[in-house]
Amino acid sequence: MENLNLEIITLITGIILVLIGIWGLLTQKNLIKIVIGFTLFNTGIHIIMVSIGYVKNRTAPIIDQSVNINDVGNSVVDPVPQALVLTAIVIGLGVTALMLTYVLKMYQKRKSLEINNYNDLKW
Amino acid sequence: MEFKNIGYALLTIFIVLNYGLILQGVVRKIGARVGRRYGIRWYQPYIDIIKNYAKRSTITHGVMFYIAPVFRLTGGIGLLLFMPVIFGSDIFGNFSFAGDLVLVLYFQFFGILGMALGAAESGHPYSAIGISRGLSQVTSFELPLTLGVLAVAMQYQTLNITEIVAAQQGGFMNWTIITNPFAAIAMLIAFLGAMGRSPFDVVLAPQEIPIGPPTEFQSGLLGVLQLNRAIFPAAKLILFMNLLFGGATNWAELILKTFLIYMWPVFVGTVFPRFRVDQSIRWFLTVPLIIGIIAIILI
Amino acid sequence: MVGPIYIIAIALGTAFSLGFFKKANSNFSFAFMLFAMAFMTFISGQWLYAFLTQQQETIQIFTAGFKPPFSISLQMGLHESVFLSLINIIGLLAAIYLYDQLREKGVQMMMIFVLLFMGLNVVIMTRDIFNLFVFLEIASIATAGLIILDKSINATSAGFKYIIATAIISGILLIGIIAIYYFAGSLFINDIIKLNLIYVKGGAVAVFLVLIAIILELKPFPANGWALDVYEAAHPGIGAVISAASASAGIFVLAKILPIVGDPGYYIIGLIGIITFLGSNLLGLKQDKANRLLGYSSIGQIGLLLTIIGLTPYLGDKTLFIAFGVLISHALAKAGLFWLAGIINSEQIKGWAAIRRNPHLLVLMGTFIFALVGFPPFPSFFAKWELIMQLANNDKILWLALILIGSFIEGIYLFRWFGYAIKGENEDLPEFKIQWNKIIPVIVSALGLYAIGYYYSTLTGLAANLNYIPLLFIIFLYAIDFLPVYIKNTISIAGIGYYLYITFPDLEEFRLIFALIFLVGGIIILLAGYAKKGRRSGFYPLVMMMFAGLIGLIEANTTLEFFFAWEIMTIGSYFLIIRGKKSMTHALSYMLFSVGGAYLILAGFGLAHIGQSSYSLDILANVQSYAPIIFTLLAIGFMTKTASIGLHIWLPGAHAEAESDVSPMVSAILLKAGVFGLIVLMLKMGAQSFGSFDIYYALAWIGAITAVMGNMMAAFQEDAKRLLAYSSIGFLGYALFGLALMSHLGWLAAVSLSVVHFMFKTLLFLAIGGVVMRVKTKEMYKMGGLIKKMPFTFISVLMGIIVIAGVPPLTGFGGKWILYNAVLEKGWFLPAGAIFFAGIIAFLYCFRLIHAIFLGQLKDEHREVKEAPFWMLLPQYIILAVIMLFSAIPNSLLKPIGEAIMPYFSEGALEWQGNLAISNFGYWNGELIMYIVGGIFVVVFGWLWFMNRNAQEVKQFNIGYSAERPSLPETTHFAYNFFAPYKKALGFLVSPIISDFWEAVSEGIHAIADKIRRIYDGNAQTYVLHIIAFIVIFYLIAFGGSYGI
Amino acid sequence: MKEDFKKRTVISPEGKPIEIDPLKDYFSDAKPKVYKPGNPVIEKFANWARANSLWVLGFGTGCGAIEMRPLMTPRFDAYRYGIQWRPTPRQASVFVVSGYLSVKTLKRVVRTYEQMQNPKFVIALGSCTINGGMYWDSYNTINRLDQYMPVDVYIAGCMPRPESLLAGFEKLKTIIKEGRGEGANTYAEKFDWYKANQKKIIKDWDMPDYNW
Repeated sequence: MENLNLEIITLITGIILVLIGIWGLLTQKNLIKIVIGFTLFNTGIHIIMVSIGYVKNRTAPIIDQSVNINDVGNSVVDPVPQALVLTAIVIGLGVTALMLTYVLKMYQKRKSLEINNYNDLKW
Repeated sequence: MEFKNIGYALLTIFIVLNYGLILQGVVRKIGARVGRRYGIRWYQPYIDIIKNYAKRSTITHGVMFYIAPVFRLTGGIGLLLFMPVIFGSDIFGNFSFAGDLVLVLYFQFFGILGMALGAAESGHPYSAIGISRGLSQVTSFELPLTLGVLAVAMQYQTLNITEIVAAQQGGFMNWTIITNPFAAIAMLIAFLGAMGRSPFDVVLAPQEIPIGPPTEFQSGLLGVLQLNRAIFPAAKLILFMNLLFGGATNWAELILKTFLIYMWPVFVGTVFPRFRVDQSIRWFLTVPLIIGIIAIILI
Repeated sequence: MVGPIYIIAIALGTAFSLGFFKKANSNFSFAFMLFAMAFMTFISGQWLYAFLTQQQETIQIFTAGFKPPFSISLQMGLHESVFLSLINIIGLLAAIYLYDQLREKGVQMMMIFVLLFMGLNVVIMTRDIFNLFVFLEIASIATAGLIILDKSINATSAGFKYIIATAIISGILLIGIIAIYYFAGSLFINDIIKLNLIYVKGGAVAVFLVLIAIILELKPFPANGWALDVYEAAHPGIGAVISAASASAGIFVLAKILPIVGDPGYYIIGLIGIITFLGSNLLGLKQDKANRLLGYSSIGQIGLLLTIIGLTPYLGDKTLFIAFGVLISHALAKAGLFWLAGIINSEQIKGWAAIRRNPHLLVLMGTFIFALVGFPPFPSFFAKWELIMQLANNDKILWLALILIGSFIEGIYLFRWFGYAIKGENEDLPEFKIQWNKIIPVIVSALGLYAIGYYYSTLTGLAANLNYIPLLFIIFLYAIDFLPVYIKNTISIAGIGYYLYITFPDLEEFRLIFALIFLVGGIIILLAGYAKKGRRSGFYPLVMMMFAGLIGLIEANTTLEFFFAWEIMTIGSYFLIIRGKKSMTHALSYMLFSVGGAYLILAGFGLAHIGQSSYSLDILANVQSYAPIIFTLLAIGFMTKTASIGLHIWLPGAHAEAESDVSPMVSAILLKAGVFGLIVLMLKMGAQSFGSFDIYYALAWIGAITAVMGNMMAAFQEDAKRLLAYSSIGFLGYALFGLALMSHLGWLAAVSLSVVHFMFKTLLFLAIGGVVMRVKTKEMYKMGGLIKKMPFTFISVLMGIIVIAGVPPLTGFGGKWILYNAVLEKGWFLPAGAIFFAGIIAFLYCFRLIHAIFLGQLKDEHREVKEAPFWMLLPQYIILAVIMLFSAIPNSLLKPIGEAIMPYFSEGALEWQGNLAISNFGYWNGELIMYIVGGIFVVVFGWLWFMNRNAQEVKQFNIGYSAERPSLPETTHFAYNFFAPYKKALGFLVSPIISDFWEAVSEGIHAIADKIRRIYDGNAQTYVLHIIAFIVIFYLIAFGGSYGI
Repeated sequence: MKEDFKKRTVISPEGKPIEIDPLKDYFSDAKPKVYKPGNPVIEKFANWARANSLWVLGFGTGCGAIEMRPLMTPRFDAYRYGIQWRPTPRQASVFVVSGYLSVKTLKRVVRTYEQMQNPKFVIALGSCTINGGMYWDSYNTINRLDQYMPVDVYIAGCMPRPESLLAGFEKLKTIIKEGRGEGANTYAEKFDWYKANQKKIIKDWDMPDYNW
């Protein structure tokens, strides 16, 4: 278990979350649960992003007292993924909100959350 | 071409017309004798023609009806005149310098088509039925005939009838019927159809569709058709004689040969009953066609 | 110049400030938004102009004052500016189009709309891969936002599927991007490219994920069910934006990241592209809903673009030309069609028949359809041409074939749809309103297609000498379409006459002969147009388009010009054919055979071009490889127009249902285009064989069988015009046979028969057209006895059939005689026997035609029928005069033709002594025969007249009828199933095996399409599964094969 | 009158109604003409030809028709006398009415006779055509054929044997050669009388007066 450092744990957690999310997306018939599946998938991706940017034994890329101002490059983790993940979270939030709006609209029209009730368009 | 050609042509027509009428009478006489009858007088066809011209009233159904016999007779005379009748004779070479074998083959249809048009204008359904049968039958024997003609033309490397006859001179071993038997057989079978005798005479079925296409023709119009019935078969006989039997160098040879050739359809016609049109089409497109193809392949 | 950054600034600013406007001020806010869109368009257009004309250099824009990779950088180059302009123009037009919706939904929708375009703009300009992701997301969120504004449940559920699918795809993209960053340490695309990541362990997977995600955004088959649902359910205005603008941006993104992937990517992209192109078009076949159909077509076109990108290594520097051509045609045409769909407002494609209420809309729709299928003068035509040429040059035969097959399938459903629009039943279809704001975008995109098409033709260099004068004339005729028919007819005749006058001195040999057939023939047939009354809306531009094509064929010196003209001719004739009654299906099959044939020709030209730099038609004379295949392809292509057996099923219906003066045009003139093509082909390529098998011998047999079958089918027709149509098939069989003989006499026969066929077919179609016009039926047995009512027409039909039958003394015999001699020379007796057999069968239908119509019993209803109008008779009698001239003086026809053939086949020519023609085998004096026959005829007639001048004229029921008499003309007229015995004996020969064959092929393809499209079961989860499966499969393909790391 | 011969209105292809009167529109209503014999010398020659080329149209109205057939057989062989059978009135010159004539048949006989071309001859065969024979008091037959058309030769007998027929034909030949076979002209001259007689018998007269 020595090799099991934080980097790997987060990465695996992220991948597991992604897989759970996809599983949810593919198997759940309830619209809300599908949306939840998506958010899990999204969160998993965010965790993967963070884990990729992580460098062992470094601190968060926030320049304060704990960081030597002359050695920023070697003492903090890569700031870019951190920045990216923030953006990604925001976008994910937007997408999730839009999905829920859709679910709401669909429910208003047909009073059902069952996805199989929305197969009118096909072929 | 000079004016004397016209005179020669008239002479040819006169001889062939008389020959055709007598041939008709004689053949009917023979037919009667085969049936153990005394039969008509040999000159009966002359009387019939005179009688028809002597009819006093005529009716016509329209312009095409009126000129149809003209087409028919023009077709017959033209066919005759476009062929060299007597080989080596300037006088009876007629207008054969205007065209070759192909012209003769296609000119046959001039009269057929004209006649069909006129007969159809009468509005008589029996005419139309007769034409339908006639045209159907013509198409079917034309195929073996064409193959035979192609084989013969290829054999002699020419379409010029005079040259074809010339190549057959010098004894009957040079005749096409000997030198190119398959082509000759195909053509002779087609000839049966062309002569329109039994078993291929359903076109004129006398009782069922009263004599077919010419059913409405009478009096002088019928007279013109009868003239053609004398000339046209004679012309066809001369054509086949020229192509297959070495032509004729004088009138006696011509009469002998054509008479004997005529015995072929007469014999077949006396022996065999009538085919329906679809039967004759199928028949022409099987046996004679195969013989024609063999003729072509053997060339 | 305004910096490109302002596009973003303006879009953002507009979107924010729109929030301040109140709903009541919707007009003002719309104007504000429109102004913003217009300004964005202006900026991009200005850059495009600069790049095109002022050698502007590509510029980089750095944000936040840092150089990349420390900041986001944008790039503005020629390609960016093209895409930006295209997208922004579509955006502007879409905004105008969506005026009502935008006002109704208020500022929110306007904001989303502007944001969508901002997203697309940035996606194109950005050089930062994460930024790319962000703006792709913005664009897809905005799209989903636009979709949800439509209240219908279908739109909502489709939008839900859309957002689920794009969310998954963007998740994949995100993983890919972060992985790339992990390996590359930079998000700046230029930096990433330098690293060649696919050769880094694990980097390849990262790149693959990005690539596949971008491809998935482009909706590849079959992981695209979600997109189809959106196309179907969303408002057409939004569908247009997705199909045209978003897809264009997607393609650009793909092109942008392609350098990261490097060479192995081409293979994957090409593979996905061709699968998408074929699959999507195949499924489109079974589609009967207009919007969804457009969806399939959009995806198909994107597939084609992917294929083109995938084929970049082979297309070289032509890639951009090809890709832009296809893309621009696709974007403008597809947007236009979506917009039209919004106007027509009909779910089913059958409902599009309503569009006919406004013919101008029909013209617009036609423009888009033809642009999509790749007809000239649209950019897609030149692009497709270049694509095929390059593929052939690189020996990519399979790709070439697949692309042509896909295009052909696309043609099937597009033209079927167009057919419904032109000819479907539109009795009880709802009316539709045309609002100015909805029609303007459509018109602008149509005009754009023409303008860019013209611009494109100048780019090819070769096309610079394409002849646009006839096309301008067509536009002129379209502009004066409101004038009455006689003015337009006069102008058209004058136009053709003038053109003949100016081109006449340059023409020689076959070009001259065929130019005379096409142009003089055109003038003669157009004379019949004076018989029509009213405006005859839309007729003249179409006629002139066909003639423009025919002229183009004559004048063509290069393969491109030839093909261009061929396609123009096809368009014109297609419209002429579809103008007829009940001609929807026939026009469709005509078009499909034409398009199929054209593709074969295109492939043939492409293969012929291998290893040669020139595009001149002379390349056919010295092809480097595949010669017999090229010959076969081109011959089959041309034979679709001459309707040889197997390819003939389009002809009878098309010719029979056409208008009375169109039938002669399409039959007597148009078919000769095929003959001309064959002549050009045979002259250039000469003898060809597969091993020891002589192709020409096969052609001779095809010709012979065509002749027999065509004539026999003609004999069994009840419909007069159908009979003539089949007779054309048969006659072109003779021509094909004659050409295949490859000798002086064979060609003399073929060309003279072509000329004669032109004459008598014009004669007969006009005459029968006149009869049909008077008696209002085409069934021959319903006519009869018309000789007394229409004697002049009768005479021309009589002469016509004597010529067909080849009976001396008329000119038809000449052809027969020459053919006999040619056959004897060549020695192909068996097919020759079939040819002559066919000639005799011609008697059957000839007689039937004249008997059933003019002879026999006149019907009750026709007792007061009048002679055909003067203007119908005039052209007939002009032709009759020429026929009599050619019959009496045969060498007036045969000598010039013989001289044209002389340079190519000098052996075995006829020797002329006056009018006596002498061949190696026989001789024939047409003039003399005429005199002799005439003389005998006159003498015999005189004799008859002398004997029977006082004949009693009787009426039609005065017939000897077994002591009874007829009671009704219809039961007395023997005309129905006239050759019953013949049918009984030989009818089995004409059982419709060939139509059954084509029908089975068509049914089979449709059944396959129907089975496959069941994978789109409408469930969002299935679609997600498709996406995941797609990724997995292509992962395996990419890494399992030789490109694995 | 048969429905088909009544006046009717049809619609032309242009949509105009047309009045059709079949009897006027479809049948010629010209009267028969008298054709006077021409130059006596030519006429004599022509009569010889007419006499020796008798084309017979047999109308088998009654049992007498059975006696016509043996004439074609080897035993009697009428062909040798220039007698031939012709199935259409257009081309025939001798009309043989063989047997009793019901009213219905008379109509057909008249029509057939009128369709033959001048000169034409009629042979009436059997007692029934002379006086009605065994049907003399039938409500539905006529008694004397020459009331309705000129008859050249009657051949008596019930039925006459083929030999009598041949004798009748010989008689007809003599008549023709003597120039007395002008029945067609008689018919034209006394057309009104014949028509009146015919119409007296044939109540349902639904054809033009002369059937060309």
